[in-house]
Amino acid sequence: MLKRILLIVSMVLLALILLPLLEGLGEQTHVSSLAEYYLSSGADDLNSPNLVTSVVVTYRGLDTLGEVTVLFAAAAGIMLAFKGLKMDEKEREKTQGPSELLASGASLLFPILFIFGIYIFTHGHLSPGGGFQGGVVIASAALLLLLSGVIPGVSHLMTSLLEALAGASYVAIGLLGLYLAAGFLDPRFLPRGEWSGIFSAGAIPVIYSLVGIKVGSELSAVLNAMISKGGEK
Amino acid sequence: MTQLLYILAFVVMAIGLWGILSRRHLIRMIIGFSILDTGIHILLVAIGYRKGGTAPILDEALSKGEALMNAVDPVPSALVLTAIVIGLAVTALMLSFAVRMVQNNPTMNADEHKELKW
Amino acid sequence: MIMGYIGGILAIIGSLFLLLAAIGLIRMPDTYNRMQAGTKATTLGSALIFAGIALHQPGWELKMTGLIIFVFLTNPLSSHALARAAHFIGMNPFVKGKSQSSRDDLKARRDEE
Amino acid sequence: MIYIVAVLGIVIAVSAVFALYTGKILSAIIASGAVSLVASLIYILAGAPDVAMTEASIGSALTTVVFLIAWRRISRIVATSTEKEDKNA
Repeated sequence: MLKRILLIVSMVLLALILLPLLEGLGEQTHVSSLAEYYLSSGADDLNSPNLVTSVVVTYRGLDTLGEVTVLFAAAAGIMLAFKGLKMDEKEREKTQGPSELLASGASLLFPILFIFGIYIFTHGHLSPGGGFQGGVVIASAALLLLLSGVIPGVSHLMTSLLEALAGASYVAIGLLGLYLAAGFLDPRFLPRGEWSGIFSAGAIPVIYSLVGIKVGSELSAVLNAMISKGGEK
Repeated sequence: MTQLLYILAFVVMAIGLWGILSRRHLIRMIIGFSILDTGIHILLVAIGYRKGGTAPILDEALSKGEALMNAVDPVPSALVLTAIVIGLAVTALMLSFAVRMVQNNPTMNADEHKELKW
Repeated sequence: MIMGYIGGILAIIGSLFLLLAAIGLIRMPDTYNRMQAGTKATTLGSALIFAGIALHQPGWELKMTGLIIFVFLTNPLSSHALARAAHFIGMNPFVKGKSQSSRDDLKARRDEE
Repeated sequence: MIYIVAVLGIVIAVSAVFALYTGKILSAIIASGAVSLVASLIYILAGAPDVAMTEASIGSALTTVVFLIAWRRISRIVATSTEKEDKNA
């Protein structure tokens, strides 16, 4: 009974917080002055057609660094929680072997998916997409191989090495921007190139590719930790 | 459109919070978290929306000059983009804790996991 | 212009196939029949829709060909995995008037495992 | 367009409630994936294709897979422990 009352009280509190936002709300026709700057001069500043990418990588790049750190912390927590969690013999018996059709289909699909992931994060400054999406596509490719039983597990050394290298180079490029250009994570120390070419927008494609590699290897390691039978020595 | 998105976001957030607080099954509570997450993402996208807005990606359909008048706010989009990825990691973290809890005490009911309570 | 109309007609035919697949998913009696409806009709339906888009939008032919190849690769694979999983957890095919029927080719292997 | 968003919103709300109240956990997990998938359609209509892409690939695909993997492990742990209890009793 007490629980139910507390439940209703918290729902009412949520409504009280949210209702003032609705009050006197019409259709918005203007964006905030900050967004106005990004929309009007972001394209000339960075020569990148996708303004969301400019915001993620450059203007709010420090936030992205923080988010990548949070992702790393969460991945570390998951690995820690699954470490030493071994399946019983009983559990392992129930695991079904994959079929040959699925295994060969998955090994056929893996390179296509991998290349598609790389395409997504190298074209992040030109079209919708970027490091996070591309990294997830690569992680799903690894997941496909894991689930279809083509490989027993993703190498922990490889994922941790890739992830650490990508993270360190991300910070190094940020410091390079501080040294050669206007500020931390400023991508303008590389030539800005021509409009909507793949080698344009300064270091934005490089930074987003590093984010993609980092996210992809991290999520692959997480999925590996969740799926693997726990038989590691 | 903006009002509709706001109302939708509130409804989804309320459903998610209700799920977290009223359900006692561990997986259902985590599903409630992910629904609450989706509601917050819709709210942030709604804050960035403007009337008749298009995506802030410059191409033949949207020239540099028109962007100021027509494109939606790119900042909330960028925030939600990263928030979704963090949401996945946090959901996976919660699920891994759920697996550990069930291993210590094999029941799915959150009320029966007593040793974690004060 | 005329190509645009042909593309539109193709897309409409494709969406009809998708509708038929959706009706089949509700109408069919057991998992295997549903999978039949949900795989064959959606593969053809989405391929037709992509072909229609490729005719309607000049310059998208390459992307749409890639998508069609991708659908042709993944759709049968996923339905194969689903059917196999359904078989391994012991779903019996539906036969009118009988509860259990039909020869089970995978039975020996299932018992082995 | 506003009607499309309204219909999609109703679908989201219904599948969210379904995910919380349906009997089977498997159905609940799939319904929570449907919430994310429909939300990604709303993001496209609200002019945020980047977000829509992320939500479709992460929110609906990978989160559902993570839920399913965790649920498989949890149900196996519960099943083996109840078997042991039966043997002991």
